[in-house]
Amino acid sequence: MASEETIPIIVEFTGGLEMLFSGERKHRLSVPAKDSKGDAVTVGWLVDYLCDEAMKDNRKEMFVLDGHVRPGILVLINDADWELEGEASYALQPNDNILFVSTLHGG
Amino acid sequence: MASEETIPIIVEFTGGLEMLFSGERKHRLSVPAKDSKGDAVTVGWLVDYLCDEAMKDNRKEMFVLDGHVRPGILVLINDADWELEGEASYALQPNDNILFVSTLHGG
Amino acid sequence: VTQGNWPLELEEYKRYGRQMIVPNVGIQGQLRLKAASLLIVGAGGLGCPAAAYIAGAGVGTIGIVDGDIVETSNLHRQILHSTAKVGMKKVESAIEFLASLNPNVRFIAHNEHLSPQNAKEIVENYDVVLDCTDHPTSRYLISDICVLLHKPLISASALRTDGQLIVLNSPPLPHGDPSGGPCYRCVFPKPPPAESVVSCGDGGILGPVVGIMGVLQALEAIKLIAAGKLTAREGEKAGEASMLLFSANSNPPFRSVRLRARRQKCFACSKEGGLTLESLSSGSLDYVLFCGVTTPVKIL
Amino acid sequence: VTQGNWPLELEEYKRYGRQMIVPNVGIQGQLRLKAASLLIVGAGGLGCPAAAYIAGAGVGTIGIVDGDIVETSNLHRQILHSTAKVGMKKVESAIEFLASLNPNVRFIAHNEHLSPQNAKEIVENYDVVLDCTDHPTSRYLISDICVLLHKPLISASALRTDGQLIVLNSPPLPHGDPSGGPCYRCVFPKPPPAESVVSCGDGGILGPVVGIMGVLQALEAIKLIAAGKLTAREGEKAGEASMLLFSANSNPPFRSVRLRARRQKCFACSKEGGLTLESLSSGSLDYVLFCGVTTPVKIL
Ligand SMILES: [Zn+2]
Ligand SMILES: [Zn+2]
Repeated sequence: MASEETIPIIVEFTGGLEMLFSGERKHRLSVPAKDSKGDAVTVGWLVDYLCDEAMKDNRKEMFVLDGHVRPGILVLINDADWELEGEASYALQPNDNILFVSTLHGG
Repeated sequence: MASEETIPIIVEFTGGLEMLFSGERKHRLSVPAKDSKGDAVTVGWLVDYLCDEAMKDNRKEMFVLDGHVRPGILVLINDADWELEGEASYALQPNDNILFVSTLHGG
Repeated sequence: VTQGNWPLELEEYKRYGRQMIVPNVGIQGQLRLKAASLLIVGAGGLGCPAAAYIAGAGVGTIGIVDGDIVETSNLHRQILHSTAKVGMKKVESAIEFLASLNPNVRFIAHNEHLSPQNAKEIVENYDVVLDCTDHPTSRYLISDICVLLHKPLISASALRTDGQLIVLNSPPLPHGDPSGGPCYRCVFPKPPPAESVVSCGDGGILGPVVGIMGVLQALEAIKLIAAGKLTAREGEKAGEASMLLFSANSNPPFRSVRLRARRQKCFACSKEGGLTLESLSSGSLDYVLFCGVTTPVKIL
Repeated sequence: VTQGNWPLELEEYKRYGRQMIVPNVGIQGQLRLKAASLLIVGAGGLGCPAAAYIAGAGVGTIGIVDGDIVETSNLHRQILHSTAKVGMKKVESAIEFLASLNPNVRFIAHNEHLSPQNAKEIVENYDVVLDCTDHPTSRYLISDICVLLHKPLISASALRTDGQLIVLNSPPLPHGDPSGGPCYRCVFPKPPPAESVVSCGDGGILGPVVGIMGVLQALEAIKLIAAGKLTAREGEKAGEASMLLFSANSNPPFRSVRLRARRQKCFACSKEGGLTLESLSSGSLDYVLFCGVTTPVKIL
């Protein structure tokens, strides 16, 4: 029963990352409340899920490199740097907004 | 009992209107849930309250003119023009954000 | 010399290449920019940066309306006018700069203030209008003539450390059509009392604050033109209208708010409103008295 | 000729009057602007509008670093360079424009790219730095030298229809002091892989998008200087660091996000980091290899 509970969240991409996700900046997702081990689902889980399930582009390494979000991508949980919120271990809450920003360098 | 219930709201002023309210742009207020007649408190009630109680400046006519918010001031309820929300008759809800914007004309 | 079957000249591919490779522009967007004509009312703190980026982007025809001359007190924010141009007409000064930036553009000088008498004659030649003026009187006049002539209007303003931006009358459908975008009178049906109106001359202004608002006007104009939205498409309805608020000392500094749609009894854009080209140009609408101004109106 | 006991000359009161009457500027803010020196690294799409408004506001000394020459493909967004200046050094072209806008300012030309070898010598003469460059290599180098020399840094970037702005190392406290503002390496400890780095030349850019970001840099610089925040006050702690994100096609277009404070093990600004003036200028930190770039680095 509990494993079928889902959490509604919003995932956004900007700075060019949206091009890896069908060109869409804003995605409304329903994610399971618990992972396969019965633990609360985290942002780390979400990153894997996005890479494996949501990303249609082949260039996975533009999003995840060596098992981590690639350098140059900022992850924001409800508009705060995820390092302020426990990074990958942050447990997703209903209606959380997770924003992935690719750093720009042009000028 | 019920008359002592309060609602927390945020009132903001911009475009120069903050100068009428002690120079503060953002005010966190607790307003009574019901007015003296026992009706739900509205934005119209709030405008009178701000004019009578919160405004230290003498120039009341810069905020309220002929019983209405003066022309050139836009009232926004949770970032939407109050005309979309029922104008002065809108009943305040907990954590509402009411923004008063004075139209600028400079260029 | 055009390059055989190429729709642009070689110099234009070089000049506009960096914006043509942006998704949503492309060759079609660039050709639309080249074919478009745009009117900037006011060559001051908003008009200067707006004009620079619009000319840079290659809008084909740019008209500028202003009756003022360059003053030293303008220079901190009106960055197209150099110190040597103090005393020169603002329109001439601006066009001198702009033509040296992009000689491909056709510039039209209107060395006078916009008035009920000349508004139709000036505005009817353009596809889209930027309100870069400094007073509610001109803001109501510009909105009215844009409604009457079916022109989208990009309006910005600034004072001290604050700025505001709205795209009005977009799509520019005829009066009475609720699918058109709201006009200035839909949002502000009554003019503010004269004593509440503060100009940049009196209230002060930080240069970059009005600069940001002017560049944002240029961006909205380029987006509108490149997307082919100068006229309404078959069956098109206005999206949600919004106003962008900027406060340099607030955190966050920018805020977008939702505006209402066309007002059913709007004086300008509804069926029952009563605004006509005749009433406007005959002077029967006294824009100066209407806003309660007694001193001469100055478009800064 | 100074006017008796007046701290500014008559021409300066005229020129800056509109910004001096803005609350938070005043005569004290104007004198601080006049006394300040500011370095702009990169005279391109960000540097052009930033420089125009900073010169307009009367910052006393402005240095500009760039080794490039003006090209036709720059002109749609690098609005200080006119068509006749194609082929000229960007720094010379920019200063020619800026000096004609405001002859009161002292301009210093650095006709070369910033490098580990010249960074200390150039940057140490200024109070505050604007990163208006086009590549992560220069962004890490500029941040490092600003940390080492205790200079606040205002960093912006843009690509296609997006822009980003951060104020870094503010207050500019010595390395190891957690009350100082975070540096670029605190926010981005590891450089992005080379294949993820796209320049405006390759990815394209809308002129007003990079223009808005450059004007925002000017605004942050003017606010910082006028408020007397070039150096830390006794006991001052960094406020919450934030990044402003801009997306021309999003609604709302602007978004502010909260960044972390100084990173306890930051290579540049922590006690244990290991960055020194010697390691930087000796070339032992290979900024080019570090970012995985094999082709020559170009500051656009
Ligand atoms: Zn209307
Ligand atoms: Zn650091």
